[in-house]
Amino acid sequence: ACGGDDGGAEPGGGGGTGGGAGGGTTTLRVAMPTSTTSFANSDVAVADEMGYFDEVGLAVEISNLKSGSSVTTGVVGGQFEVGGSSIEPVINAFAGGGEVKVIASYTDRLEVEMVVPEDIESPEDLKGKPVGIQEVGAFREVMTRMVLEDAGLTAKDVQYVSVNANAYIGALLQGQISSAILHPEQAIEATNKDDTLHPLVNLYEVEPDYFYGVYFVDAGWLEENQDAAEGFAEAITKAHRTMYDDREAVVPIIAEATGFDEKVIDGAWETYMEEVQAYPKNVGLEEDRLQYTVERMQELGTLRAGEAPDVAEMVDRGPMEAAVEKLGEVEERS
Amino acid sequence: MSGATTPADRGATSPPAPRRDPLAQVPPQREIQARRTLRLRTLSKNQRRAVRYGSLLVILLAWEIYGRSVNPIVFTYPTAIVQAFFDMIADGTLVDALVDTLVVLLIGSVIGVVFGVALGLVAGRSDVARQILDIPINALYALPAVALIPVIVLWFGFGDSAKVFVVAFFVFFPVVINTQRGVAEVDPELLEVTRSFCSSESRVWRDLLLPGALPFIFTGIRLAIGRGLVGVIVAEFFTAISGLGNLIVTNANTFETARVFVPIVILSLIGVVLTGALAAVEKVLAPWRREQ
Amino acid sequence: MSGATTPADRGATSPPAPRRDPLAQVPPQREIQARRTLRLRTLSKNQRRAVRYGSLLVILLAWEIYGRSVNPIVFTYPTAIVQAFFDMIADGTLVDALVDTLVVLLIGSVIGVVFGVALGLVAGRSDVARQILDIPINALYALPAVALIPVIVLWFGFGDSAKVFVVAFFVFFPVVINTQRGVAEVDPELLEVTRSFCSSESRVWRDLLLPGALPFIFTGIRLAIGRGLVGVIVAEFFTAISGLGNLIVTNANTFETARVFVPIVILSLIGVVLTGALAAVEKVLAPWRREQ
Amino acid sequence: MTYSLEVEDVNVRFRQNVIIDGLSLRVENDEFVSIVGTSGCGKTTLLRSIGGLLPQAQVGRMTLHGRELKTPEPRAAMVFQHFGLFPWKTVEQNIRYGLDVQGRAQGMDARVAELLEIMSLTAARKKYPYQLSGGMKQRVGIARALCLEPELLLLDEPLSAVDAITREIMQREVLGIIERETRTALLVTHDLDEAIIMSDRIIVLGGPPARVMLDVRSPMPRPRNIDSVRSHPDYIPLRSQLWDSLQSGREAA
Amino acid sequence: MTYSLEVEDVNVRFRQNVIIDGLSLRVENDEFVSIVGTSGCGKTTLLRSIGGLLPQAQVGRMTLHGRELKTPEPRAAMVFQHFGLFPWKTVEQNIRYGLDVQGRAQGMDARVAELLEIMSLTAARKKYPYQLSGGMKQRVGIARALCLEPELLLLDEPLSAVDAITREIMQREVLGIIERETRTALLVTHDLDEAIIMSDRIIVLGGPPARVMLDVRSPMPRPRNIDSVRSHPDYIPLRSQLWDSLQSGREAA
Ligand SMILES: Nc1ncnc2c1ncn2[C@@H]1O[C@H](COP(=O)(O)OP(=O)(O)OP(=O)(O)O)[C@@H](O)[C@H]1O
Ligand SMILES: Nc1ncnc2c1ncn2[C@@H]1O[C@H](COP(=O)(O)OP(=O)(O)OP(=O)(O)O)[C@@H](O)[C@H]1O
Ligand SMILES: [Mg+2]
Ligand SMILES: [Mg+2]
Repeated sequence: ACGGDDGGAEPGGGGGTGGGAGGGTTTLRVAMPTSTTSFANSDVAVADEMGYFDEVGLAVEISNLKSGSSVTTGVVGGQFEVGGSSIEPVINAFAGGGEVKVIASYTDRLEVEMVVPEDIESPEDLKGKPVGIQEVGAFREVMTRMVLEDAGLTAKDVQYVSVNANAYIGALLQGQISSAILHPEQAIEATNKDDTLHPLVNLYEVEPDYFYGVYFVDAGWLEENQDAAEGFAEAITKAHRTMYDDREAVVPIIAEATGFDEKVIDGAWETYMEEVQAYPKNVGLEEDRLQYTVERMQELGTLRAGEAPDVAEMVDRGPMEAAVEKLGEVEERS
Repeated sequence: MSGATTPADRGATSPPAPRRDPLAQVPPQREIQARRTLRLRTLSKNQRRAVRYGSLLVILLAWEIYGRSVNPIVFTYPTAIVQAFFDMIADGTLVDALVDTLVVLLIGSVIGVVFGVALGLVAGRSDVARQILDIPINALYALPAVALIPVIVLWFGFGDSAKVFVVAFFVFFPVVINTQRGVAEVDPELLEVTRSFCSSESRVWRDLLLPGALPFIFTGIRLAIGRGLVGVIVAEFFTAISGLGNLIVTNANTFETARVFVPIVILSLIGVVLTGALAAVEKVLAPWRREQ
Repeated sequence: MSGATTPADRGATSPPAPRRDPLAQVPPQREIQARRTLRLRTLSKNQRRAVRYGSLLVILLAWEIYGRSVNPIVFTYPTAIVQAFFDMIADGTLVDALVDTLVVLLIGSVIGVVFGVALGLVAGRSDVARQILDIPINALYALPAVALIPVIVLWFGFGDSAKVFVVAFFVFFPVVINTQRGVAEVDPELLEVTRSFCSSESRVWRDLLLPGALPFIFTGIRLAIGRGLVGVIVAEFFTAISGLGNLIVTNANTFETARVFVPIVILSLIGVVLTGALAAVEKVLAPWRREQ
Repeated sequence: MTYSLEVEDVNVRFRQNVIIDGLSLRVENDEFVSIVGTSGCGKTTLLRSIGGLLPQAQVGRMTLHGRELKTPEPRAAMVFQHFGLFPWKTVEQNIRYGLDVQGRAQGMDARVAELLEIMSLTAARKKYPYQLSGGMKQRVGIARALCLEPELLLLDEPLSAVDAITREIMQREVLGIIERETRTALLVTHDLDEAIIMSDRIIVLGGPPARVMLDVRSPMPRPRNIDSVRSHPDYIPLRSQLWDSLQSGREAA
Repeated sequence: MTYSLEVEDVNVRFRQNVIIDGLSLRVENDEFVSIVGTSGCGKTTLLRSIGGLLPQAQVGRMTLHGRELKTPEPRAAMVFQHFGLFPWKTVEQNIRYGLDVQGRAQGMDARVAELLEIMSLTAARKKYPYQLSGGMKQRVGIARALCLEPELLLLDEPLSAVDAITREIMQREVLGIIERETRTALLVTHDLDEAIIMSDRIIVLGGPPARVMLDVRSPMPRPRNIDSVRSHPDYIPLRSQLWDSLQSGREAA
């Protein structure tokens, strides 16, 4: 049931208060994939803070979960209406029979960097070294593998070490691990704490077409709640645009949500919004990039064995298209 | 062998024995001091306290010295934690989180202990129940929490009821296993007494099994306290992140190690205090114990 | 009151009592069957087995039915697990992982149990040791693993020694706490006997404390088994990823739930088997227990 | 002839050890029977079998006042050789235990107080067993059984740990209570004088396996006391008869 | 006059209860002293104080053969009223316990075997306590103490649970061993005849708090046995003297 070409929500579009859900507010339970909000998924916080959800007649309840896998399980199990996650678990769940629909995206471009101590000067130096990841098959490990692969190495050439967020920098400093994948704000904070650390690889340069964060819902739910989905897409898109346009307004909101210092966030803003331009401004969800990501996962061995999911089937661009139509298209990212 | 006549010494009192008045005949000071008093390697109350808190102080001091020598991103030390503690009180994050966590902890622990004691008593007493419960209990107990979280979440969602369940689940096992053993170890001679007096099953429990198993049950609950405290953090990590667990990850994320340790130290303190309280409760519940 | 003469009935045997030969005088079949045999709600060995495995079967069946009704991403069911088990045997991943895990588990558990029993005995026996150890033990026991991992890693790196330490750390607490209590619960009358016979401290331990605390110690070890199994997975998650823990996370990330449950079920089975083995060991070690 | 207690063909074995091998016993109405016998010959085992406490015991048929006695019943009460006090109950609570579990505690305060007095335990009423001397524990056990006014009393060396005077007082009191209320009693004792004073019939057991070496009726009329008994002409011959069969029971083992 | 055991000014209180209040005791060389007294008057407490087992006890001065006795010493061995057997040791292991802990087990096999025989425990050698009758347990406790050839034996109702015959045999055997080896013994018993047969001196205690009601020397020469004692002209007066002071001790409590 693709193609949200409907006229349903269209007529009243002008007013801005689309109110997809008629008169009352609909509550959406939204699950986010990192135990603490990071810049990368702060768009929900921005939308909430700026009142964009109210405008479309939605109330959101945000739960931070441990990982994208938990979010996926939660959405499939019906505990959440909307989940945000890096794309891998969503694809895997879809391939494994989970009836999920991707309806929107957040940082759809990679913005992370690999941070290493002084003695590592190139990815080749990582050979035989302990490498910090979170879980095998999870986002950070996949990123690490991409870097290794670029340097002609495989996972077998290094030693994987599972590190908690709070141990990353400590372990780096103690020489217990020789690399960590960090978000820009984390990298800034880390180099603040210890200036011998330096970014080795910017993943957004290595893998410009790899797809990162998506919002997804249960297929059955979507069918019955088109309006809410469109409202959500609309609020999120507005938030993305605000994040580009109003640095002064969003930096404090994001700093508050992530717990980082405003200065750090301000620095990270440049990476996110200017260098990488991580958030989509319009519909996004480009099919070729999604297709590329699935293929890349296949190569990296992070895709569920023997599956080749149909990306078109997994994505429903309807809500986003409706939202962008309502808000008007803006100039695409460079 | 001595003859039949006794010399008039005050040792072997002759009949009828004159009652010696201990007050009239005070022994010399020197002698009183030399009195044989048994030394049973027992400490006086004050000595006990001195050892207890003295050693604690030494540990804290060692921690302070070592902690200061380590990079603050990796580890921290007591004074920094105290400092962070007051900061966190001031900014209000701590109290809210603590209340969240304690509510979950309390409800979950009570449920876990109640079920643990009840099932433990049943399994210790009834052969059928033991056969049924034995394998499932051992199997579930050996499961890592990560295995269960998806199922728990499926049944209870990601909210507080899931957290309560996780805590209860953690607390349940040491209690049920210890209680069961306690019942099995009850004095068989007393069990025979209850049978001989035609005691109803419920009275057997009240008169014998419960008080007899008390040392085991309380040890189980003591173990459960620590498990519950760990369990509540696990629950807060694996379901919707909240409470002290939230403070731990948030601060860890920004590398504020001292702030990470504030909730952790609080958990430890709760553990120490609850264990002490438990010992006091047991003392009240078991007035029949020989005081050493 | 009855007279002095006894009627010639076979009840009140008159002196000298002729020894009744039980073989010469077999009671009629009917009578033998009607003999009073006490029913103590005990099951025969076969009944016991039937209940044990019957109930297990019911549970498995319920799991199968329920599991099939749930989305396979969230949960799974026994036959799928068996299927996945054979797949994983075939592709070789399981055996390697199992060996990794078991080695760590074994070494860590032995270390944890040895330290736990030793310190438990000392703390149960010596007032000074108890005062010193009490707070640190309770405090450490209430710490969530997440708090300790950075420090452990600092000291032991990410290799196998860190894993062994984590397992030992998990195993240690139930053993030390139970052992301590076991020693404290030793019969004070017997303690007096050892003192009266001028027993050396080491003989007190051997003759009284160790065998007397045995039920508590074994319950502690039983609890430790489950903790060790959970601990090894925690260790494999949080340090260098390996063994069964690796299988769990890898497969969990691709939502191959049946494959996730293979190592989990194996852990459970190890728990069940080890607990059974422990009971057998205790039976051998304690031949003085009244067999019911 | 009516029997109060009939026990037929008791068999007990612990694993391969035969302790009682086809022993039968009939006690007439209102009879007080003492059992003496070598230490370890199976007296306690016999009492526990009758009390329905031994899963190992096989008893052909057992009736008390004509009604079958299958399991432990309130009709029979036992005084244990090992006292069997609950460490967590005070003296008074231990004594009331039987009344409590049988739901008969109501209105029994006077009786409990009376027994406390008889057993010289009133002052120790609120003490826990660990605070009692051996003899005090034993007296609590007696009071607990007497409290119940059972039809059959099974007493396993109930007075072994009390001094001579207390013993004599207890003997008199217990006998008085039994005569008034219980009527049928089986007493295991090691004190031949006690057996002679207390009982209408004395059974000497040898073994193990337990066997009846002697079964005699006391020729002395009730009420008996130590002086009247000792001066009775039959005292010396009876005592040496008992002694001799004890001796032969010991040798036969 | 030389004393074997001198105990001066024993004081024991359990919390607010005074159990022994300034009691002194001297035992001459090679003397066998029996203590009788009302149940609960403090006999066990006195023995435990002398044995150095009561943290509550305060003893002014205590010497054994002139050397001070401060804590439990191998020179003194105790037979406990509650038997005090280790449930996880067999009969033989329990008997050897004292030897083992004092490192004197070597070459004592013959003595252990002999004591097993004397105590009629040879057949039960490999049994655990739960498989023993009350009397058997008690005999294990006696053998354990006798094994050690101590200079002082403290016996707390050691024969209360054995039958008359066994008791007599034990009395003879124990007395024989004590005369040959130990020479000094304190026996708590409830059996006046046993006190008269076994001892050179008998102390009657009343209480609590424990006080000496009577302290008499036995007019009968060793060796004594039940028959020679009973037919001795002083038997009846001695016995009634003991009885009377027991009585007054009871009333004084
Ligand atoms: N659970 C048991 N297992 C094996 N043997 C046992 C068990 N209980 C008792 N016996 C044996 O049964 C025999 C009789 O024991 P019982 O306690 O009936 O003796 P008793 O006549 O009461 O002796 P006492 O006068 O010393 O109390 C003893 O030889 C004892 O060893
Ligand atoms: N731990 C204790 N706490 C309080 N009171 C105690 C304690 N132990 C003994 N008593 C009291 O001390 C008194 C003497 O006890 P003890 O055991 O010495 O008596 P006994 O003379 O040996 O009596 P028996 O002949 O009955 O064995 C008793 O009244 C008893 O209640
Ligand atoms: Mg007996
Ligand atoms: Mg005593």
